[in-house]
Amino acid sequence: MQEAMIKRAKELLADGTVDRVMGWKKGEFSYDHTPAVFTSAQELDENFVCDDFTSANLSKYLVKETVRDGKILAFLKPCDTYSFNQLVKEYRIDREKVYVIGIPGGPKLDIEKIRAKGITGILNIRNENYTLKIETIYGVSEMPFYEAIGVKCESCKSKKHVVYDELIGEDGEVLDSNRFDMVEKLENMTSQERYDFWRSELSKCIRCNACRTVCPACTCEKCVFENPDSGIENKAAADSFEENMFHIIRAFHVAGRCTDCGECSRVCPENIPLHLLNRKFIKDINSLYGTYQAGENTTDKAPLNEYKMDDCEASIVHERGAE
Amino acid sequence: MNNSLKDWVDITSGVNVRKCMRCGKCSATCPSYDEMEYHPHQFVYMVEKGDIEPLMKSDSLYRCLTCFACIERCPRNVEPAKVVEAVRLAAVRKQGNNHLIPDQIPAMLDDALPQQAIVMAFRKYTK
Amino acid sequence: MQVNNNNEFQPLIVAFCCNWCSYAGADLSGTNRLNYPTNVKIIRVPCSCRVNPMFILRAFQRGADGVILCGCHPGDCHYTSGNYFTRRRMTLLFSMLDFLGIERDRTRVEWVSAAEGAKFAATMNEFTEAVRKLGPNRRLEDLRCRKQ
Amino acid sequence: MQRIGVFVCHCGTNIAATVDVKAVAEALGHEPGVVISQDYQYMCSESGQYLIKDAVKEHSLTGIVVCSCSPRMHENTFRKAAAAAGLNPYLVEIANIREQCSWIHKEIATATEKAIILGRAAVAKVHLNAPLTAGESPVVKRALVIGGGIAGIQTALDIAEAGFEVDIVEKEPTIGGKMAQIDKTFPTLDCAACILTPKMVECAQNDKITIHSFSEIADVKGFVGNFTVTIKKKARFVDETKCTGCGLCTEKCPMKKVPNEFNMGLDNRTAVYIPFAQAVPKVAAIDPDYCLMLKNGKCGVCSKVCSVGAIDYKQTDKFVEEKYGAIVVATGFNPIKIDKYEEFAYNQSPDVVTSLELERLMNAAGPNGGTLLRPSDKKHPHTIVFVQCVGSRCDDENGKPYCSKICCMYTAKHAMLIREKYPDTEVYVFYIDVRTPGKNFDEFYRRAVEQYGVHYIKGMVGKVTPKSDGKLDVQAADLLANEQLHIDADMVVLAAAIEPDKSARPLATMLTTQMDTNDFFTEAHPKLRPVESATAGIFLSGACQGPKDIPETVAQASAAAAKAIGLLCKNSITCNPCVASSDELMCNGCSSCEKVCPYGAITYIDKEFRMPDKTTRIRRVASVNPAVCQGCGACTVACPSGAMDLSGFSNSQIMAEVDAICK
Amino acid sequence: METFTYYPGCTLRTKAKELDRYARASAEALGICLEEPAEWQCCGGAYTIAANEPATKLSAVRTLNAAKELGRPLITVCSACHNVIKQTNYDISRNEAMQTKVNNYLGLEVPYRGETKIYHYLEMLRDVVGFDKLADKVVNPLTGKKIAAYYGCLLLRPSKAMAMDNPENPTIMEDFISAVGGTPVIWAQRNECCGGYITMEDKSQAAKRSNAVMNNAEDMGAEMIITACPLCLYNLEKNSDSELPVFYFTELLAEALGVKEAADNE
Repeated sequence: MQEAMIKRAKELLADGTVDRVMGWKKGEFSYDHTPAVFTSAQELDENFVCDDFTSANLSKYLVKETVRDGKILAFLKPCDTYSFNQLVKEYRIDREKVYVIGIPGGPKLDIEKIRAKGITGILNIRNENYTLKIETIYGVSEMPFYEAIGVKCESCKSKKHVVYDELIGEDGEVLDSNRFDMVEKLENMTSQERYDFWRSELSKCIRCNACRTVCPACTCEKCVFENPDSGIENKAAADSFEENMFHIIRAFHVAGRCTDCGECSRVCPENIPLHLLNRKFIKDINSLYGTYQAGENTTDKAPLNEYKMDDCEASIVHERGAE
Repeated sequence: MNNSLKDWVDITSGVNVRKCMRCGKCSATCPSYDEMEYHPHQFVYMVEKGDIEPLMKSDSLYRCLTCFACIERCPRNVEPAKVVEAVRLAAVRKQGNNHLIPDQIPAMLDDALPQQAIVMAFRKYTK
Repeated sequence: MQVNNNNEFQPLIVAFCCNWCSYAGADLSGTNRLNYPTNVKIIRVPCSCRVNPMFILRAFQRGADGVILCGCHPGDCHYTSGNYFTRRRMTLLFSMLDFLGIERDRTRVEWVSAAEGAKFAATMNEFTEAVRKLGPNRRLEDLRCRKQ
Repeated sequence: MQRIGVFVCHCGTNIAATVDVKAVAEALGHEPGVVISQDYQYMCSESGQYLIKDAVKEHSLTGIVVCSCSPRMHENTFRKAAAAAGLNPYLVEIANIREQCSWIHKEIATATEKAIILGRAAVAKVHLNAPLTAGESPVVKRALVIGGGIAGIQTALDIAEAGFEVDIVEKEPTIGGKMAQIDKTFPTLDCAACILTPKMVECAQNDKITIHSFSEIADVKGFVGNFTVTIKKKARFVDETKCTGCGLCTEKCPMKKVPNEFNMGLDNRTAVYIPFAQAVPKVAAIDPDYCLMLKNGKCGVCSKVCSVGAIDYKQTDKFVEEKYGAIVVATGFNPIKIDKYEEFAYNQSPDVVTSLELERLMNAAGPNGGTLLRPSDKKHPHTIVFVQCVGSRCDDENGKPYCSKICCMYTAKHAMLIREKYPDTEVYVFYIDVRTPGKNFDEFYRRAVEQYGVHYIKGMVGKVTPKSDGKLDVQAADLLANEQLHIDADMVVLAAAIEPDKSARPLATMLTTQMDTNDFFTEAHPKLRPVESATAGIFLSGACQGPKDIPETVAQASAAAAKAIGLLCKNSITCNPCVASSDELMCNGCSSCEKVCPYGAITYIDKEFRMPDKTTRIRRVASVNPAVCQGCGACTVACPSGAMDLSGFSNSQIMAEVDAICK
Repeated sequence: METFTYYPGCTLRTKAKELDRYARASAEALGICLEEPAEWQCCGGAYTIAANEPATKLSAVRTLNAAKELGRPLITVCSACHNVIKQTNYDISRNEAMQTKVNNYLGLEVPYRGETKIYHYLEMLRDVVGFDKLADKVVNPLTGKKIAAYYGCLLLRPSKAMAMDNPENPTIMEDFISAVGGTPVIWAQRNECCGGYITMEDKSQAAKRSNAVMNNAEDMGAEMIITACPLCLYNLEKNSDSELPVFYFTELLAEALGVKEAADNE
């Protein structure tokens, strides 16, 4: 796969279709690849990587890239194409300036899952027939591939590319995922239990802003939390602000726009399941206003930007299941 | 007014009789009108009022041809034939209230009578 | 939050009212001398759709015990469609607050027309009572803002 | 540094009896920025206002808080007072301590406490008030009327009367609309043509009025006071400027078998035609679907006989662009197609007709020269059955959910006219309800029953069976007699529901106006602004807004004209300054705000920005047209970045109020 | 050659053998393969409207599911069978509660959710064969015959479920008549009930209805009537005073296609 991608990227650079390539570059270790822009065949050969650890969603980076002149090649996994479409729909990405190659999706691995097994000092990780051979400074450990896949891949919603100029590998289908199971579980708790759950999760927040930085829906020119006129300016961690404001407002701001790519939870250093907030909105929107998948296309009106005369009243929240 | 019976008829028929605007098109269109003591629009109105017992006792129940003309032509989607059928079901399901008993059948037959008539009659007139 | 002489809990209720229907409805309950508790403090907005979820969270953070949003009845919006957006936004926001374990009865949307002075007063009486029963808002309050 | 004055009103005892006004003034005097805090018996009185004006000058106030009655009562009074003293009127805030405090509370202590909190919130808000200036936008002194029926004609005449230029765009070759097809009008039974045709002629002769007949709206841009409209002038293959309307071409045209739409297809016209004798403009048009020359290139008779050389087979659609300050929509209605109601045998017998067809059959200018004959055999009908509510008040997709409003009256009219002219003809009317609200309307209907002996039967027709002897067996219910009837009729007349013209929906999209699910235009407010659309500068006239009879239509047409004149009279429009605006530096260009704006006030522009590194970058940003924005604030919440804010009710102002109340 | 699952129903095997025989013979001549399932049950005869009772729907669902398992559309000729089966399918595909109940009763491995497409034989002629193609295959056109198509109540109503033709102004049988060379008579009573259900109980009411229908056809100049329903045929022949002949539409079809005699001798 990686070879095919590099080969194609070189061709497109050579024939002038694109002048840059958005992909992932090798990190210091075999599990810390980062998104990067390549401009030459040489760079591609040296550093381009696509493997079980290239889970980062590249769509957001195209917001900045398409401001520049020229055309860029981007390799997008199925889940990334939804983010891409959503950004095109919001005029954040100039579609004309991107050549999209759809590549097969995950499941991708999460290094934290491996570390959670008590495996430390990791040097290299190989996937041999879905068994991970993990070389560490203490020797070689093993674990099953599927126990190390990232949270976002555990409940993959789609293997289908909703936008592309060409595909490497085959296109898949929209999947019947179990992504709302945890939301439902929480819904079935008592109010106090839910409060305790979220208090214990959100109180871990250190306001590193990684969730916001990585989120493809958070591309604002200036974030409301950094705007003194917004009335909620707040740049650093401060007491209960995170629990009460930051994450709720962030979730509300991306409601109806979040494609459920799961990057927020992937990057959270405290492992807060932030994606559950987004999924709660998605689940409510689906059940109250009809199924809606952000980024599925560039035309559908966002559920919060439209209405029906016979929408349910807000009191439905109060009527729904007594405790 | 018999509320539980009204509820039963409402649920079984699946009809919202309150949608009726009293235009009488069901009765205007009904091919059995002259054979009926209570006419289609009266069925709808009396069920709306909960005045169902007189309907259950009436021979009108067995005069409806279930031809669906009233359903097709009702401008309010009220579906009177479904109301008639629900009341008829309520009536024949009472103990000993079968409108047709097997012993009666032989006398009604002739050589050409299609099977479907007998099957239908049983479906419609018995428990 | 306030505590009066007989130590009964006095919740602080913030009511956002749209200028055209609900604020006028509140005026009408005044004109008709229909009482409701002093706990209710009204903020005037042009339309219920002007109310940003941030305002509601801010009120809770600063110590409000209940927030109610009043607008024109669906179909009667002065701006034709504002309250329809309000309805979706608030449904989702309230559902989220519920999901986070905030008591459902602290939030409410009510449609009150300019003619419904009695409804406005009744709604405020009811809502204040409901919030009083819940006791002080502790779950969304910012500790730094708590009054001594 | 802010210098705020607080003025607490006693309102006689209205406030002072329950609220300790002195304590309120005292407490608010200690709020930050407050330099003077006073109480007075009646702030709204002249002396009260002087108090404020004097204080503004004496203390160089930068903001005013008046603790008094509802702002809905006296906000304007105090704003004017401030303005008179040289302070921007939008630097005034009201704390409502009467309706929302003294009048509803009994205990002085708690009421006073609440009044102080409300005052404090107002002070907190006024700190952030910015001086606002109502913007102005110029008005093009010309109106467009879309639709040339009686609604459009009346509106255009009224606007022209007031001295403004007005254009009528009509999609048919002549103006006149449905009323031109009608014989007599209820409830006076006067001749429709006698009322309408002089108005049509007046339109043609009035030099303020331009008629674009056989034309459609292709595009609308702009906003109140300044619309740019593209009009498509469809090819009529006759030069309008040359044609004299002599009609020779129509006499000589060999293609004589074209269904005549003006007579509802009850007779034929020629391929080159003038819709009817009194058509305005009286100019021929060629029907390209039938013209032998246009279809096969063989014929050319009309061109040969035309002495002025007006025939032009090469004519094509033309587009003209015009500017207007106001637009009036008058697109009218049509009867629905009744294919779904074939139990009435409309397609099985020519003697089953719609009411509009009957109108032509009875019209002196109609196919039978005014003698009522049944279409099948041209014999005099002796029994006529009218069926009401065909397709109206329906709950299914076959019909319309609303009452078409005009059918009860025109059916009574038809019944009465027939009984008057042909006393030997029996007339039956099957009705569900007879709805005759209107001046002299019920009296009219009663006259049909009492004086003319029309048989009104409460019930509906279920089935019409045409028979070989030419009769129609009408099977119906008489609900009051509790019987099913069979009437041997010669004719059946169906009162088909009416619906908005098909051109209305695409037009609404172009105008960014709202429509209901039935495609009727939605008025801005049913009581307060019944002839305006929610989009500024777009007015509604006639049946495009809902079913209407002629008197109502004309009344609404004049009302719409008055509103349009009110707009055109101004050289410029003062805009509500409490409007949204977007901080371009923060705007993402995502279009969320544009999608929730009910007025189409937001557009997107590509703007060049200088970046910190001295490069320039072109970004898509929202731009609010303050002349169109009404200030609801829907966009401010839809905006994810918080770039959109509302003057007078800004995020920080509301947040300051929240904070003050929760302090 | 397209293959359909063919559901004859009880009457076609007893009192209405002609309807069945000519249908099959004509289908063969038209290159349509009708395959009867090994086992089938009575359709139920009349559609029980009760919105919340699954038991009466079971037999029809069994038939529908059998067709689904064979992976073919289902074809019916008898108006009554067609009506019951189509209404049941309409219900089952829209009413989720009913669907669950029925599937629970039947205990199917794969639940039935209304997947089977149902054709009336006439719809097959119109939508699969095509009336123009049918006309091409006619060898004995019924030229000059004025034929009245009788739809009765079951074929078109309720139109939401039947979705066959305009319930008040149908054309499918008229087009069929034109295709086999005849002249269709348009008459208003063609979609009014013949009194079928009441025929066992009250001959006089049935007679009243049948006469109304027959008289209208006669009055409008029909020389014969065609129908798709055995009960209509019985009623119109037996309970009316009219001498107007009534035929199954399949008989005319077989005759026009020149396969009638062969079918009779089978």
